[in-house]
Amino acid sequence: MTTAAQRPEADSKVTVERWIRAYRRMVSIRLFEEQVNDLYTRALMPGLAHLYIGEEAVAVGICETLRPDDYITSTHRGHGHCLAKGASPDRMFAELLGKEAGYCRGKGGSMHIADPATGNLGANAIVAGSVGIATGAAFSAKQLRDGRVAVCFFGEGALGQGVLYEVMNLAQLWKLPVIYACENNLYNEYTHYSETTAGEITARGTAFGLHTEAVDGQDVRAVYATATRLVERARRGEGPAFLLCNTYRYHGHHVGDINRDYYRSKEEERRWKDERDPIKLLTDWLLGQKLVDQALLDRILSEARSEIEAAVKFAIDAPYPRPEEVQEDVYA
Amino acid sequence: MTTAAQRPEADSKVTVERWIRAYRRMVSIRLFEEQVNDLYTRALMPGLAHLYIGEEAVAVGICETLRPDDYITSTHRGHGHCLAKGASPDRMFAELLGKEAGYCRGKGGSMHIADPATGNLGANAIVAGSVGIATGAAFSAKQLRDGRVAVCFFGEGALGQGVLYEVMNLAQLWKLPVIYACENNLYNEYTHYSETTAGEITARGTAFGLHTEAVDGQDVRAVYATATRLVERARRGEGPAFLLCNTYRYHGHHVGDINRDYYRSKEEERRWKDERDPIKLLTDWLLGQKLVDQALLDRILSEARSEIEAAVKFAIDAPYPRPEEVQEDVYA
Amino acid sequence: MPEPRELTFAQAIREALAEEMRRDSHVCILGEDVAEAGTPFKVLSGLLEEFGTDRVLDTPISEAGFTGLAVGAAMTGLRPVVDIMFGDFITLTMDQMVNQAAKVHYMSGGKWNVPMVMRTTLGATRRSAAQHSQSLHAWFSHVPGLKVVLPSTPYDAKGLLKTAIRDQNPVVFFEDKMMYKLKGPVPEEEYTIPFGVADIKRAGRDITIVATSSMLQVALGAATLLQKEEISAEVIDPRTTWPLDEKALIESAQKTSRVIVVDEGYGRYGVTAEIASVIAEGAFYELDAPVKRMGAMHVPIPFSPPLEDTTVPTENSVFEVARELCGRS
Amino acid sequence: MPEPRELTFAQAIREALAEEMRRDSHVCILGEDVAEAGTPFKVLSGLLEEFGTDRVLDTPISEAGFTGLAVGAAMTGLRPVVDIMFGDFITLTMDQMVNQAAKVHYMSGGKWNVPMVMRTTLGATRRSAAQHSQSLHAWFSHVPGLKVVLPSTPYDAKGLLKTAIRDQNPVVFFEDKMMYKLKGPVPEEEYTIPFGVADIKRAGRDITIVATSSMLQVALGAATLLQKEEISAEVIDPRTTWPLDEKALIESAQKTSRVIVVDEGYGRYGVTAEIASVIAEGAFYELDAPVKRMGAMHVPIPFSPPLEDTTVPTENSVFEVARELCGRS
Ligand SMILES: Cc1ncc(C[n+]2csc(CCOP(=O)(O)OP(=O)(O)O)c2C)c(N)n1
Ligand SMILES: Cc1ncc(C[n+]2csc(CCOP(=O)(O)OP(=O)(O)O)c2C)c(N)n1
Ligand SMILES: [Mg+2]
Ligand SMILES: [Mg+2]
Repeated sequence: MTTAAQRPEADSKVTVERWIRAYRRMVSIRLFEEQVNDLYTRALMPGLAHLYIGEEAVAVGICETLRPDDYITSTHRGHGHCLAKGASPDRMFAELLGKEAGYCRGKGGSMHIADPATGNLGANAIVAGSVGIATGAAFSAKQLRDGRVAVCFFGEGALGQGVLYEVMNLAQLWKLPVIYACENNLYNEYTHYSETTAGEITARGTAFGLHTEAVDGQDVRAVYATATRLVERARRGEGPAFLLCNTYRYHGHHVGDINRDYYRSKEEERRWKDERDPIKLLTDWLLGQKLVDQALLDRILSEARSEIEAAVKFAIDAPYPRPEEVQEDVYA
Repeated sequence: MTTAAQRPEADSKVTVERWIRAYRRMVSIRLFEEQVNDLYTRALMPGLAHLYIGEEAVAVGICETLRPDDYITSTHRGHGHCLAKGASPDRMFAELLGKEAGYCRGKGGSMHIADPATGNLGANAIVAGSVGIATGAAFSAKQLRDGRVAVCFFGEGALGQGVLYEVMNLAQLWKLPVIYACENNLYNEYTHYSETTAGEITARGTAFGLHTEAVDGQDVRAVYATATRLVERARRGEGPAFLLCNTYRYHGHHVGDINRDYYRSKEEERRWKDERDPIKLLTDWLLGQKLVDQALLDRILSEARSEIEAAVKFAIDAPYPRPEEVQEDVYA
Repeated sequence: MPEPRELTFAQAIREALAEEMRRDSHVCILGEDVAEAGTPFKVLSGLLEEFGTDRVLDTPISEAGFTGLAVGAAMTGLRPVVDIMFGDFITLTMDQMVNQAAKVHYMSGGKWNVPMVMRTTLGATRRSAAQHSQSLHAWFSHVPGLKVVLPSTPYDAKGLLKTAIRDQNPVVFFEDKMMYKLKGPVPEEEYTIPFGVADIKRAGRDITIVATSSMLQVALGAATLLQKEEISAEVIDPRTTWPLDEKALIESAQKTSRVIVVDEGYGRYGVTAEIASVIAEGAFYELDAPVKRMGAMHVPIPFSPPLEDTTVPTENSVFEVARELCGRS
Repeated sequence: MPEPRELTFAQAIREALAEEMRRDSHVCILGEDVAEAGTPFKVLSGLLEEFGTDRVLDTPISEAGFTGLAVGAAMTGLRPVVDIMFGDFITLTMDQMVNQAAKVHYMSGGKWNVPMVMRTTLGATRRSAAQHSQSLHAWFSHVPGLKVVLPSTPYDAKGLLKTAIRDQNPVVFFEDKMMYKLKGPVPEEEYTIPFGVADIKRAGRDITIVATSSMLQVALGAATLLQKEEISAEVIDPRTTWPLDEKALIESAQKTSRVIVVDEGYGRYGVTAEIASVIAEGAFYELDAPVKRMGAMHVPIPFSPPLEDTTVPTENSVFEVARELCGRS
């Protein structure tokens, strides 16, 4: 696996500002998700939501290297991807509450946030449901020669869906600028991935000729460094890549998944939180390298907190769509 | 690639009778297919058919190592598989002509020959359509502990269908006794497989943890030797395997595909026929090793020819199903 | 006499599976998170403990793959019951179900059988948005070789599921995910319910409301409202869309002369169209008014509650249509 | 004046594609053997030569994959036309078409569009057996967000395909594979045909025959036979099942008071059910007889010619049903 340590040259290229920005992004995502959990427990949010807490370094590390007009597709666990690509928390919360001000005017909800302004082709509630869409966006980028790259985020559970292999084959045959970012957080819902996944995950990419790498998904600098190489490669027309990001979700499969003992131990959860937390790892590095002082990080944290709190308030106060809107947007 | 030469021990195990039987089978398949082509050109056969000529060593080499109660699934190019597993030519021809005496009482036709008596779960007109069925048969064999093995024949074009990867993953996770036999005859219809297949074909099997081998599909002894090892392995409960058989179809994609210059050269066809013909290769070896004399082979050939001719006559004279039968067999 | 035993819809499903798995060792369950988790809806809780990992198998997220595997397993001696978590995901299994399972028996001239069951869900209003709220049973009802079951009560669920598991053909069994907690009487004694037999859930004289699955409770509620206006509504549930009990539906229509068909699938080209056509033809000379159809609004199901709630028929909307049909205003 | 130009159905399709590809560089074609081979039906011959491999792309045998790719390409600036060789294979694309293409615009609150076309085939009697003979257009007609086109003549095929390519939504375009060689007048001049507008193919007074796609010629043939018996049949083709021109269908039914709906899809839970229901409701007070529905027999299509030929409506079977409906015997 690639770790930042192994590639100082990557670090040398990146500026302190980048890591401060990454810190801010990861903190915002975490605070956002904590609020989502809170909205659920306070019965203010309809339905369920899948929290990204613990996996922040993957979305942030990858999106940090993308252009605003690059494309991403996301999953049922998509809040982190959307925020990392530039979505604003207030309209995200509004969508989660089914409000008119939401990114999808309330029609999509937590699993369908989409936003052309930030190149977000949409979160998707079908496992592997967006792999075709991401590959198609890369196809457009190649046909239109606009230099864009598409990143397809998906969980390791999506490795069970055959369509993933169909599109990886197409992407490699046609040298499409698409990165398949596999977030292995160890579980498909309530089942450990080892019970559902034969062979080596990285071999799933190489089997179709894709340039394939694995990275520590808790180390935002490592993710960024690796993603940067793969994205630049794709932009140069050298073809798609498969990037395995090893990570972990701290919470349940969704906000309602409270008692998890039957499928994983508290001890396992504790270890990841204590030893592999992406925000903590970046903080320690930033302070250890004396690149920032605690005061700055505290200020960023409190700024983020007030932004998120304001966003929640905005969403709660926002109006629902007019009933007539139910018939709108079926056809363009 | 495995070739018989490399594994004398395999040859030592097999008897001359086996190779004579293999010769007879390959010759019967070829004569059968030549008759199919003839029935088409004489407008005696409804619809189209996909000829197996040139690929005989694959079906024969593999089925030679199977038990009568082992399972196979076949494809649109399935006549060779059905015959190799023990189907009788007369009822096959009857099916191709839509007659009541056919294996499917005329309801299936060329692409749907099925026969429980020989463990034939059915040919299939959907590319990769039978990969789930073959894997399920292996699942039953494991659950029922009856020691059976299932062989799933498919063309390299089926590598484009995601469901193949879904079931290979399941087969490896559950250690199912199934062999995925990929017949690479270089073309998906009218498109060369290199235009539709990224990466190495064998990597498609190893990526899912399957024991994977490649073999010269024109060398029936090599196919038999390799298949035997994989089948015994599966029968012992050691799991599935992926077997790539490199071969070539002499005729068009189907009987109506006459002018092929736009997708492959006459020179290419000639090379395979002259230098890599499976029947010729076995003949030369049998005679070269002085295991049989020409007279024996001639007798087998003429016996086979009269059997096939009688079978065609049987089918032509056989009656069509009664119109009322159209409503039968929809539900069991 | 003692109170009849009550079970929830989910318990009835589980009991049917457990009884059939005890009766026949060839019955096994395949699906995502069906084992330890007992499905996200907890419908299968306890089956793993009783029957073990050989007969209750967690699969990868490969709907096409494990459905196809089940087809082959059914052909070779097993009776697999596959679990497709949300009905929206049947989109991934259409080739296995329609080109394979439904046709194997016919294409083989009657030689091979496919005794498998696919259990899946339907129904909206769970705030799950467009990809987790569809009711797509019309598709399978359109396909010769398949049978389609739509239970509307715990009693029917248990009896019909046992019949499905014993059937020699592929059967698709749709469960309303909002109904799992609904309670109803389910006798201790063994029973099965034949396919193709509609059930009159409430007898009436003035109007027939044909209702399936999730819409049965809605229809019964509407019938109660109608009662207050002296309109006597008959509520009839076909229980299986294929085979379809045309005779019972037509007879009810002939008796009442007014009909509404309510089903949670999309209104257009859906189940209501077939049932309405059968009745309009069969009771042509007795009908006093056109057969009315009510289904899901022709839009992808929206997430926002105030929008989603307008997309499916309700007690009140059925009541209003019925009143009008009976000439009240 | 000069003879109007005649083209085959296949030539009309090819001309529509060529004209739109010249007009808009964003239109491209994706499918199996569409390039050098020009499809097994040779419908696309010549397009590769004119537009090159960047715009006419051979794909692997990955219906779900390249359909999904087309959805994403359509969202990001292209207008892909995907070719699904046989309509039976749409089973593999249902998730991409129904859960993705059909819902993207709605789920995104109107932000993303999916201007793509799926061209595929329908129709039996080609001796291709159960997996290459289905007419499954009812499934897509059931799904909000999709439009479904069923051309029945070369003229309609060209005009409707051009409209499909210019549409901002996913459109599924079904071609009768037995009709490719059918000739008909197609003007040289540019024209398009709007969706949702039925076409009266033959005016009549006594009975309305609603016919789609492959069944139009059958209906016209039956109308000719009926003429001999002094029965004047009106033949009307909705041309698109969604949007559906209910008004025109109902008006024709109100005029003739007798209706047969003929479509090659399976008769049960198919297109005929929706159309018959719309007419039975809309022309309830004018109909003198129940609306009759004729579709494919409810069996997987058999291979054997004498069996296969009994599974689809014919001139004679439509003629007989019409005669009876008109009280002749
Ligand atoms: C096709 C499909 N099958 C099943 C589901 C139900 N489901 C939702 S999330 C999930 C597990 C996904 O696991 P993974 O891909 O690893 O993502 P994670 O939740 O771990 O982020 C499942 C089975 C679905 N949404 N779509
Ligand atoms: C799902 C599906 N897509 C397309 C087709 C049409 N088709 C029939 S055979 C064939 C090519 C198959 O190539 P391969 O698998 O290599 O088998 P071969 O014909 O070479 O034996 C295609 C595309 C089909 N039958 N099924
Ligand atoms: Mg996971
Ligand atoms: Mg091939």
